[in-house]
Amino acid sequence: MNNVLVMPMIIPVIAGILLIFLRPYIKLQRWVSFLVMIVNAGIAVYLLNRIQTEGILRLDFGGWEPPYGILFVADSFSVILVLTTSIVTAICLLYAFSSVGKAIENMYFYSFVNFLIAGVNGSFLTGDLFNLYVCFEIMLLASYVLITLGGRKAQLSESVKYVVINVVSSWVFLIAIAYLYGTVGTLNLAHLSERIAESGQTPLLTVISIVFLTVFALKAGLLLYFWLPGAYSVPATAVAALFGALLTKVGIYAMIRIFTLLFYHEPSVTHTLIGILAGLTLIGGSIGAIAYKDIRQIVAYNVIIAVGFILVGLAIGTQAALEGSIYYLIHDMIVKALLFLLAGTMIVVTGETRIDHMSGLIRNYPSLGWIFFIVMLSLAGIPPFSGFIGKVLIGQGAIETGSYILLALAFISSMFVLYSLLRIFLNSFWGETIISKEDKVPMKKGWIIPCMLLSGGTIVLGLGVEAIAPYVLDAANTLMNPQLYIDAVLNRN
Amino acid sequence: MSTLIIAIMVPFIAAAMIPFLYKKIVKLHIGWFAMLVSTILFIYLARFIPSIARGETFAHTINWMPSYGINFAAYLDGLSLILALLITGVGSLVILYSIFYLSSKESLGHFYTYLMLFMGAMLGVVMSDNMMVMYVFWELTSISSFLLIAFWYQRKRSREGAKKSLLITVSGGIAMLVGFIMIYVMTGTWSIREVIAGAGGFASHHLFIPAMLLLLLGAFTKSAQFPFHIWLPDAMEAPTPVSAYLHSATMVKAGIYLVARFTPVFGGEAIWFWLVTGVGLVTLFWGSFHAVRQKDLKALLAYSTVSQLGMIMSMFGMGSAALYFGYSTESVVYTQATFAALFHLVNHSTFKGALFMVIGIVDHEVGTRDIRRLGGLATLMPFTFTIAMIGSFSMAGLPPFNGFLSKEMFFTAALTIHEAGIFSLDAWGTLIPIIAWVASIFTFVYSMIIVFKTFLGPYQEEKLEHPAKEPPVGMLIAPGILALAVVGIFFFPNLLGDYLLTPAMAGIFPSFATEGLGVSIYAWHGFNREIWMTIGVVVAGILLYRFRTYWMGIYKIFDDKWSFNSLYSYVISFMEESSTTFTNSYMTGYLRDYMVYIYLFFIVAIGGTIIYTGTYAFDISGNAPITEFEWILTFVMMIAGISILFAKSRLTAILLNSILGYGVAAFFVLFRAPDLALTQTVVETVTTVLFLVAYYFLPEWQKEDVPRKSRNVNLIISVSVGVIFTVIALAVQNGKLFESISSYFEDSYKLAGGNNIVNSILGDFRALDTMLEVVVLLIAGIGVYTFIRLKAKKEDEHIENQ
Amino acid sequence: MKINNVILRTVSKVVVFIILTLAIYLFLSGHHSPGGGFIGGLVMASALVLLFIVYDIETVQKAIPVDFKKIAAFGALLAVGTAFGSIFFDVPFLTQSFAYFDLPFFGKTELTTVTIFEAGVALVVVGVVVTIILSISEDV
Amino acid sequence: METLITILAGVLVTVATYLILSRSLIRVILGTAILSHAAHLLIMTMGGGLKIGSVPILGEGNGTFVDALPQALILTSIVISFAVTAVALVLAYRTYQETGTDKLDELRGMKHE
Amino acid sequence: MIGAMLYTSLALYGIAIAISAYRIIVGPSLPDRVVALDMIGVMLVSAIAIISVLQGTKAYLEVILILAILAFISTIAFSKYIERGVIIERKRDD
Amino acid sequence: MNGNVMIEFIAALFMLVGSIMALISAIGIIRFPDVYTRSHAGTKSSTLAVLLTLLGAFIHFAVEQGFYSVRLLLGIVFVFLTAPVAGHLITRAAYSAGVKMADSTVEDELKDVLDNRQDEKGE
Repeated sequence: MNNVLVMPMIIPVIAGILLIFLRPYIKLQRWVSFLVMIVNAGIAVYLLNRIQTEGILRLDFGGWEPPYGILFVADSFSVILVLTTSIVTAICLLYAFSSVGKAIENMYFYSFVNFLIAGVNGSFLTGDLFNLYVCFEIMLLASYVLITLGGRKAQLSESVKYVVINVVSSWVFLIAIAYLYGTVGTLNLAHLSERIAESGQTPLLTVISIVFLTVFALKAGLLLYFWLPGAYSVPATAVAALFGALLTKVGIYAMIRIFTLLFYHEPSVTHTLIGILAGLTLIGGSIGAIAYKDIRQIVAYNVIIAVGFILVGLAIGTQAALEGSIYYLIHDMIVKALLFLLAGTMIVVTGETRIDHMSGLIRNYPSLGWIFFIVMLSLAGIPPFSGFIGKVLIGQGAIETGSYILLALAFISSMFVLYSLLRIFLNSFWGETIISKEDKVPMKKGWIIPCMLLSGGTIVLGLGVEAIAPYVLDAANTLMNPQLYIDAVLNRN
Repeated sequence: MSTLIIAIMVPFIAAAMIPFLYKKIVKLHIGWFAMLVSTILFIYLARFIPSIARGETFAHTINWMPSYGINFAAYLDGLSLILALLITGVGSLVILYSIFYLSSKESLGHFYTYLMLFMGAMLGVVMSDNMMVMYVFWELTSISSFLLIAFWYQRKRSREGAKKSLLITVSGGIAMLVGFIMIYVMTGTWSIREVIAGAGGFASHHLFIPAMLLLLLGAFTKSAQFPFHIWLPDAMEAPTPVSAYLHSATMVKAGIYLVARFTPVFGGEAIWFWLVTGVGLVTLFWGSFHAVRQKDLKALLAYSTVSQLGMIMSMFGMGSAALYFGYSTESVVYTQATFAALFHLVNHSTFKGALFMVIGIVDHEVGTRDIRRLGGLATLMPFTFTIAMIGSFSMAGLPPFNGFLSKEMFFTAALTIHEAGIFSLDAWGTLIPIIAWVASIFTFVYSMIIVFKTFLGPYQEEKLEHPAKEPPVGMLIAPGILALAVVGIFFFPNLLGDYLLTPAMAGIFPSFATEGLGVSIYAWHGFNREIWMTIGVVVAGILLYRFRTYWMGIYKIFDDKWSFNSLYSYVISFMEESSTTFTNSYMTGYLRDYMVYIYLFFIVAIGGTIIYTGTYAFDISGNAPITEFEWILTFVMMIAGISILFAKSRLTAILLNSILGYGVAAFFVLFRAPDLALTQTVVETVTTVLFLVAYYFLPEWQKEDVPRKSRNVNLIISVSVGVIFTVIALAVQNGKLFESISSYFEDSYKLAGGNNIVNSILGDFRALDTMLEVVVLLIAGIGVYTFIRLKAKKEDEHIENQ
Repeated sequence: MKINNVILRTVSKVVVFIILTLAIYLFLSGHHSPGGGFIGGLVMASALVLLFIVYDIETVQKAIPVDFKKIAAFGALLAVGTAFGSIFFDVPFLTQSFAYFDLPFFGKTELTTVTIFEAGVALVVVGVVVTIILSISEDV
Repeated sequence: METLITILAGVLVTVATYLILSRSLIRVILGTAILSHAAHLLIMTMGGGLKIGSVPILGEGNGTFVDALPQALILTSIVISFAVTAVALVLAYRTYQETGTDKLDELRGMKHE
Repeated sequence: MIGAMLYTSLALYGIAIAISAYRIIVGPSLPDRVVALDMIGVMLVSAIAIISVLQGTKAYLEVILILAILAFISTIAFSKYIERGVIIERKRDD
Repeated sequence: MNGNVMIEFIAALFMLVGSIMALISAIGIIRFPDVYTRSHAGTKSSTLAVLLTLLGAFIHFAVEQGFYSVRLLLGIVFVFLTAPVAGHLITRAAYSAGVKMADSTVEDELKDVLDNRQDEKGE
């Protein structure tokens, strides 16, 4: 029985509910949540290895055969993401322990984080389109709450935009599902794929695919990223790190899944459009990243650049490019979380948000500075950190298919990433030290250890590519051959 | 030889150990440890000389990412060995020098860590066979150079210089990476050896030229070729040992190494020839020309380095022409340029290293490097003066110093090549010796400036920070050794040539028989054209030097405003400013604007696809009939909906919304959905109550006083969205392709024990949705509670109020 | 201003009773005719809302002294727990089972785990709706 | 009938979009509520033919039932949109309480140079 | 015959609903609108009763009852809103 | 015409009459001058309309399917019980919110009572 498949989603749900009862016991709440993430990571590792031997796993809820019931499908791609999610969340939680504060922790903070993760993991694992919508909603509602938690003015005014835009995008998602159901009469992803393939993706289906594209573009921040810089600037650091690491990635995941499994018959329309959007996103993100001196803005625009970069891989759509996208996805989840944590820590220790108001931090906080340096290089795709291999593979795909504009944009954008972060490093960490020993806010262990763990992650991931290569290879292979997925789900082997 | 990889790793290990050692060992200067490492490596590498000279090569591989063919492959041949020896040899000397140069108050731990990091990276670059691994080390050199330039990071100029060098070299590195990937796509291997082995097999590939250009971009930025040279003078903010080591002897040679390494692949192509030779020559001229005007000795040396690098580069370019002809006895003549290039590569490291150290000594002892304040130091610092003279005269190309030999060979190459008759050389080839000659004159001039302005002339003690005196002996050892090498090579050039340069030639021209490649170097080869050129250089140089006050005005034409430097600063500041303006112009923070963009995207993307694919056919023949009641209900809902827009009070709006809700419920009844009708009515009521409860606290609904223009925009957008929504829906109703799966659920009683199909779906077939929807509700409930209960304290607000 | 509410209160007592009965009926009949946990919960919640409107928060809470957040959480736990239970029987997650029993008085009766699941749903709905409305109303 | 309902839904979408584009927060939230009505009507028309077949309760009517799956989807969606509307409403309320305005152009958030 | 009668009365209810909707839109006062909404609710109850007769199903009887209840609740809520501004009080002030 | 059809016809008649009543009260809603008079039309006559219709439906189900619906009866009772209360509350709310009466109104009895009470409080 594959019941273990549901665990990454159901354990956080149960934990989230139980924590509501455990409201007064904050210490307990912390460790329960942390434990949940660790257990999830363990389950993900177990699943990942099972997939390599047994092929794609599935769990039919209630025993209802697909396409009638809902099911969870675990292929390498989704489980890799689940694994990364769990690890990143666990580390962000560690940071949260010593940063969010009792007042917020007391307001069911850990429950919401658990629910958020349940939504994220559910979205990765589900094999049913409507269920994907529901999982998205869980994630979004939890994020609505988390972003507002604290109730500061800026939080409220930014989250209003975040909520409204997401409500509209969820609505578009809903009507897209309705259109698709109306056309092909099913909701199961594999079954949908089969039926779409059978019809040869009629023009109408192409139109519907663009509706889906709109939805996921909104969620992933592909060109339609207007909500993102504001929304990611306001919440507590740990929450911002989670958002930066996870939320857009779910949109990206969904987009990759939908456009490799369902709508892959008309790449001249859909994938071209994705390519154009990705290119524009890279441009917009790059320009935004160097536009501001507010560290939170710089960091947020970096998220946008990464979205564009990953989806360049999808637009190109070769095996190499998809592998590259997957590597970069993993890399970006880890490093973006770290980047947000660092930015948040810098703001807390200096009480400033603008880089030109900070100076010489490396004297006061050397480890923070060097970790930032590593992140900077890692994000710019400089080896041997983790961004490197993804970049190479996407570049390889782009060259193979002759997508030179995307190639140029993708690689030039990493210069902008480097420059934007270099500005922070030069302005804030180097230069005259202005904080004296006495005024210095002491660096808490709870802040620096999570950062160290994550920076260790990027180094290990960069050097140990070979360790995850077979999984990524399998993931990309499944994405390239939708039939594998269909066969596994619909019992046709 | 697995020790090769260990050799590359040793500096890294040392780099990791230094911070600890620095903390533990207080007494001993940490530099000695670094020097030990570097010397051991030098000796280790030197042991390879005999076998390499016999034509052997060494390789060793450790798997890194075998799935992608990216492995840690070390490869040592003649070419690598020259550079590796330079790296470790000059490295040892520089470290020795730095031990006396840097005061122990500096953060030496950092310094030597970076230095070791650099040494390892540089060894990695020259000894990697795998292009990706080479790229890894390549970027590492940029990074360690960045760290070293900004060693005094409190200084703004250091930071700016570091930033400039990092941006330029990393951009080049990324270009090179793309070039590498292109080569991989063409050949299917990351191994440089395999690429060289297959050279020629893919010359007609459409990626061949782009790959070459990108590769050259990487090489040119790293080797500070025109117009990317601008970072090098600014890099002189680094401590002088660093300048001596990275920015003249080793790192900047990485680009040259790259060109040499890939000559077998791309050499023989006209573009390659012209780019490498042309850029090299322009750099040679531009660098020497600008070196003359410098007032700061270090800047002078920086420009001189730029110029010398250009010279080496151009020689590699000329040499590559030999590959056009393939191997024959005639074509071997052209390979001499390459030989000269390798020779000068070594020579340059010796004399330039010595010069940098000397300048460092001057700076260290008298506290300034400004030639306007210096003068007459020769008597006070005789040893220093001697070394400086040896270096300068070698640079100027005078005997009996090694620079003379390579300069002569340079002239020979320049003269030979323009007679080759290929690549339209007959049209432009004459320029090559002319530029070479003119640039040599300037080289002569600035070499003289170093010697005469610094060490001769009047001694102005009042302008110096400290009175001049000889430095500690330790500081003189390293430059002294280099000066000895300068002289030694002049007298025994063939020792170097036979053991190092000739094997390196084999690496560059693998298709040529090794025997023909070696060149015997002679100091004297009669009164040929080259020697007359040299004499011309000396004469013209002396004249120019004597009368420089008359022609220095020429530099006014090259105003600072129009330099590449100001272009760089302009681009940077323009980018920052315009990006702020641009981003602010659309990221207004106003929800309506964002929604307008989103809807516009919706309209353009989806509407465009609809028109493009022509999906707007529909017919209404299959529709169910409509009764009067339904007409009326629809009509009422439409009117109610539209009236919301004109509602004068919020209560009216809520009421109208309720009509919509109840109307939808009525439709659910008409469409035979009792469960939905039930739920919809209750939910609608609860929502209404919620609206009432919340709206009590909200301000009264005010008339929208937005400008007519934006109102029209809103109207157009909303109508378009509505139309697109409807058009797709109608198309879908018309274009049903498959039967729905839902007939399966009609067995719900048998399957799930429920008569109510909808409820069975919710409670059983799709129970997960229901379960999760419950979670959604729970989140909403608890969330609302926290929204209301958790209010920010006033002191929490401070961060965003700034 | 004091407002005489006798008429409203008198009627509400009857009405709330009717509503609650209906709610329970809807909840139980959901499997075979329209209704179910969700709607049952909503109707029950609306009965409570009616009480809150007619009376006031303090009065009602004195009569029903529960924390509605916990009710909601408990409901969710019940729903998820039912689903989770299937894991222990080594059947796919969320497997519902049903059986028929002959009980005295009721005749042939169907017992199904769906009912527990639906009860959880109903509790969540009640808890959440009341929590939301109370949260806003209390915050003046 | 399907066409009529679709057009009705289209009108609702237009109205809702117009509201969402307006300046005041409470209109925007009302707009999102109306959007969900439109979506539900749309899903309804996406099943098999409307009004063909009987109520999807076994034992009612004679054999043919209307498409039950869209109904289940709508039910889920109703609940979710209720939850979202509640959250949005309370958010609007809190925003007004904290900032003293419901004008979105006054809620631009942080200013950057 | 019977069918015609039922359709007619359904149409009449429709007209009545339309008229009430008109009243909601034009107002003029708030209570007017609430009265009209209450009436729409009640009319819908009747209309649904007729529809269920027409469709020959008992499935809507719950709907009828619920609609009646809710129309009542919302009317009370509205009237309290009009009268006091707030519909749920923390503590009654009498 | 046998008994059943007859009764069904009567049921339909009930419903038709109910709908006519509804139309009449709708006309009242639109024609009456102020909220107080409109609420008469809105609550009282429409209650009658509903009662008639529900009764018709009840009879219909009773005759055609032999199904005596408790829920319908309950509905009838419920509407009978609540509609007047609702009307009462709204008019009262309207009055206390100060909605103007129509010009043709002859007397406002409540005004005096309330004024008196105000006076008592004031003392």
